[in-house]
Amino acid sequence: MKAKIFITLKEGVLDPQGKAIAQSLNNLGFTGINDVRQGRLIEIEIDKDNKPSAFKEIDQMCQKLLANTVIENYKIEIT
Amino acid sequence: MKAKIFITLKEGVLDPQGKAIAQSLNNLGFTGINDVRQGRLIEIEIDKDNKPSAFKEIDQMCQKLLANTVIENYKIEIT
Amino acid sequence: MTNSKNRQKKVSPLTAYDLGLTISEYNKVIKILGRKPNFTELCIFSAMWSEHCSYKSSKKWLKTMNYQNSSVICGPGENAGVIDIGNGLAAVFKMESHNHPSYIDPYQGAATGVGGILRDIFTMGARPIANLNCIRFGSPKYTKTKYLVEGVVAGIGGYGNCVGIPTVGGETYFNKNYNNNILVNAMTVGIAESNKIFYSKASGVGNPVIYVGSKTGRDGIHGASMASAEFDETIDSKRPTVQVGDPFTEKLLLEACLELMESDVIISIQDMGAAGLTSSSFEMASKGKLGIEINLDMVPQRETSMEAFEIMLSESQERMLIVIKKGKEKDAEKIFQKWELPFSIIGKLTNTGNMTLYKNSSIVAKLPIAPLVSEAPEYERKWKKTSHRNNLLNKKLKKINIEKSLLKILSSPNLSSKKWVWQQYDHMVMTNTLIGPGSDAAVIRINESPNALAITTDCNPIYVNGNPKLGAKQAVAESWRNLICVGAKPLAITDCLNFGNPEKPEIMGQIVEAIQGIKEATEYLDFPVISGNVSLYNETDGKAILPTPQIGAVGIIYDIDYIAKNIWKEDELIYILGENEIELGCSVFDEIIQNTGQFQPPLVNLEKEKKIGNFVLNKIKKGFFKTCHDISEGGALVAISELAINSEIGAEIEAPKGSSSEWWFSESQGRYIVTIPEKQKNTLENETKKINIPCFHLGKVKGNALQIHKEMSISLEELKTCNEAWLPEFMTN
Amino acid sequence: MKAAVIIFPGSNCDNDAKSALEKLFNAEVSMVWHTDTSIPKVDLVILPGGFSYGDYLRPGSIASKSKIVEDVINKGKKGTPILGICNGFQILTETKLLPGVLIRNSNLKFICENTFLKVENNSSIFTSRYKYNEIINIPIAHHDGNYFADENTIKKIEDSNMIVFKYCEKNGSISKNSNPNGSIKNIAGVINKSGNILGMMPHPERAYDKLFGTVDGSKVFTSLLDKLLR
Ligand SMILES: Nc1ncnc2c1ncn2[C@@H]1O[C@H](COP(=O)(O)OP(=O)(O)O)[C@@H](O)[C@H]1O
Ligand SMILES: [Mg+2]
Repeated sequence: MKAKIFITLKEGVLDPQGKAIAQSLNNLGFTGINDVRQGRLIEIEIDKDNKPSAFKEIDQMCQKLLANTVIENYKIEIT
Repeated sequence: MKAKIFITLKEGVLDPQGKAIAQSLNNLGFTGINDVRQGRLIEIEIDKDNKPSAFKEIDQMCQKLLANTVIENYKIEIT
Repeated sequence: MTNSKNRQKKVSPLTAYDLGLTISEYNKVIKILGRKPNFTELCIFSAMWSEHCSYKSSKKWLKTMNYQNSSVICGPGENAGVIDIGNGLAAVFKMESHNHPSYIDPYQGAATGVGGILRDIFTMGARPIANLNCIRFGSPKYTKTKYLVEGVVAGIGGYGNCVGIPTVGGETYFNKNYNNNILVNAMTVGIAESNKIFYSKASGVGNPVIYVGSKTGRDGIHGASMASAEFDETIDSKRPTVQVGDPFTEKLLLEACLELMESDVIISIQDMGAAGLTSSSFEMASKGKLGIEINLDMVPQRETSMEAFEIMLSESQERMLIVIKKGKEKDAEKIFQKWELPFSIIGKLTNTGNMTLYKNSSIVAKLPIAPLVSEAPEYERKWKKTSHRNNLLNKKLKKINIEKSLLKILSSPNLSSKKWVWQQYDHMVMTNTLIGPGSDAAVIRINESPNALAITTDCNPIYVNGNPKLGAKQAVAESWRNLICVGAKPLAITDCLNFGNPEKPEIMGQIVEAIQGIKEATEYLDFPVISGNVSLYNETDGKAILPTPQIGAVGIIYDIDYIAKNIWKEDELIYILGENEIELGCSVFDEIIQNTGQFQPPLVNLEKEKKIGNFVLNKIKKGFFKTCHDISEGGALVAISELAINSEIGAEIEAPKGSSSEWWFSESQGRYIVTIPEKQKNTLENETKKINIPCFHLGKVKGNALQIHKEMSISLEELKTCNEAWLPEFMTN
Repeated sequence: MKAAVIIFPGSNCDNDAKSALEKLFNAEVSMVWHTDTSIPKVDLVILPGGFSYGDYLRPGSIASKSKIVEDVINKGKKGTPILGICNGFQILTETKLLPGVLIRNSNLKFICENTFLKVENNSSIFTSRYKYNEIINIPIAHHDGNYFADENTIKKIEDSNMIVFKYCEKNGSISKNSNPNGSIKNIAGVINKSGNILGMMPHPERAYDKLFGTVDGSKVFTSLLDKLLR
């Protein structure tokens, strides 16, 4: 089973990376950019029989390791 | 307009972060993990009238800055 | 006072309580204002009167450590202390805690701790030249410890490495009493021209107040009150107050501020640290006995619809408040534009004596500055002397094997090598690091001249716990000794006093006695405290950390050709200078091998300390000693092992006749290990005899093993592996 | 000798590079700001170490798009000697002046330590003073120094003798153990095909004076001087 985890910074949390990327895009001549946020994307291939149990397991992984829940949100997508 | 860009490593490219995550997950007692890959997720808010032109613009951004096409693939999603 | 656009929360005594003010403090607020405060005003009071900003529990005692000498240019009270180092230069330094934030988010907490102390230094006009960090964690067996170590170390490195200031020393320590309350104390040392120091005192009515640096977000709101509150189970709900550091912006801010300081533009400058805009603007105005007017709409904001109290309390990082000369706005703007930093004129100095805040063109707060500062609460908390227990007599001592004991001690969490930590820190950038981490003191060359600063941090909380006064005195003496070891003349110290809840008399007693110990040692050694920080309420569920008065010390070397290192040469003779008593109370040996629970730490004799120290220093300056290492935790045999490992050469040694095996592990104070070529034997022995300094010939540098005749032989290989393996193994398993 | 050191926001080894050049041979060093559009005529351009733009996005990526780098590319293609150290190396790969990329160290940690290197190519203008296969000691300090390129590229750079330095043991053997960051084939430094652009992760500018414990980096600079004097 394949899972994708999208990890993004919580609203209001400073994103120095996003800021620098936006600035650089501006300098390169791209216009109309209001906001850039950088997150992470983790793809996991896991042996599990069914979606619900995979989902539960991956949620555990996010809580324990993958996301820094102090400042990050995450979303799981299983295919 | 909001765009999401998913940047992932090309196949065959070494992914130290993914490897380390897999190892840590294993150490934490999660089983059945076959593969972990870490990518980036960039969210851009941009002033554009229509999807095609936004798409074209963002594709340019990826080519020029956001992705290193030597090792990375990217996918654009506009909402 | 409020219009429709600025609707504020209702205020009641309960609101005040929730913000961390006691009911009597709230009544004092009403008395000062002659009316009920609005919510914004109450928030400002609560931040200014928090333990963190007002030092309300410790002030009375801190004042007693007021010893200064003629080299001190600026003592406690500014962003950092300043001491003259000759040649028109000054060293600027301070240590600060970031304990609670680092427990909540170890990476960001530690990183922003480094950022904060760096700003304290360059605010004074100094270019930072070195970072140090003292980090204390819970037991290695505690589930969270590994994760905390990983994050804290990465955060310290991540920030310092990026800004490009070498991290050259510190301490890493484990003890179960820090399980849920780790300590992250960061120190920065900078160099400035002694007649170009910048202070926070504002002057000149009408001068503009400018804001530069990152935009303001809702980061760390109520952080100052959080740093002053105990932790409990609800900690998770406090999470969103964590700030994210942006070392890249810090680097730009550093360069921009130093560039601006070269022209004649700045009147006063203050970084926005704890309690952000509130404390920085109050500080500047109150020191200058002036009023200040701020238009909050002009504050660069990262988030939408921020309320007045949020803007005032935000602890967004990488921001500075500057009062400049009227008419120089353009000069400042030019430099900040070059460094691509947000910049805004947010207000001006007034003669009203008030802080007046505007938002949406109306006044949202109006507070008298002088009474808010002068009538800040100051408590005379009850305190109780620590009772001295001695359990030794009840225990039967085990017979020990020296070799096994040594290996066990060398591979124990606290005495094992901390290379795993400092390898993650760029300790070489700026190419001035002559001695980096892994020695007694770091040595950093000054501006490529023959001068260098020596820097060390020390504190043994087990000693302080056993006897706070003696333990604190010992910490000062050890830092003094560590500076001597590299050939530096000790100049001054900073301290970071980490303790539990001061409302408990036993804890307050630790604070009082520790301050007494620091006072006694600094006065006797002519070693003034020029800056410091207090971190209280380090408790979780009512259990306090070990009392930890962390000392950071700086010394000066005038000729870098004459420094001593922890490296010896084949065939040299090894000596111990200093009194060799057997003192095992609070020792590592006792903790790890005997476990008698003796509570009395080793004695500190400042008179002898000074005499031996000065002798050693003179000899290093003359090139007589090139190898020097003090004997500290673990005792003589551990110190010898460290020299052998560092030098990759072994030794043949023997204890004084008739001494017991324990002798090797005694932690008697005021001792140095030195080595000399054979031909200097008589000189050393005669000279020390003449001035009555105990000088014991321990053995000879030799071979590939550390050997004690008939008792022990350990190969260098084994010694090194045993010392270096523990931390990397702990972190990877 | 005249040299230029480019400063990006976040560079932090710019002064170290300048000092090394001045101390070693009194070089006349111009510091060039990233918004400048051209580099003065010099014998050497250095892209220094540090964290340009905080290493945000990918190390070196944002810097590689700055105004001044256009001229670096220009001059590089015309044959001006260019040395990229650490972050400078990352910038050079991002501009594609050098092949491959530098990714996160395999242990995911920043590493600062002295490393042993083997000189694999001593015929370049930066390495002519070294002996072939000489073992030298130069420090590294980076988070992203893990050199990666696909098989074809690796074969190409091997065939064209473009690998200049490899991490090795004290005795010269090239092993996994002596590879601090996971680089393919222990690669520590790469030069372009025409031989005027060198990128290396180790810091030669931290290894030119006995005070720092090693002087092994100085030959990177003195080799170049030899060539200029010839
Ligand atoms: N967190 C740290 N950061 C940098 N250096 C450290 C750290 N922890 C320990 N060290 C270094 O390891 C060495 C040994 O530390 P320590 O045993 O406390 O020394 P000492 O007994 O001489 O005070 C010192 O050089 C110190 O600077
Ligand atoms: Mg020491």
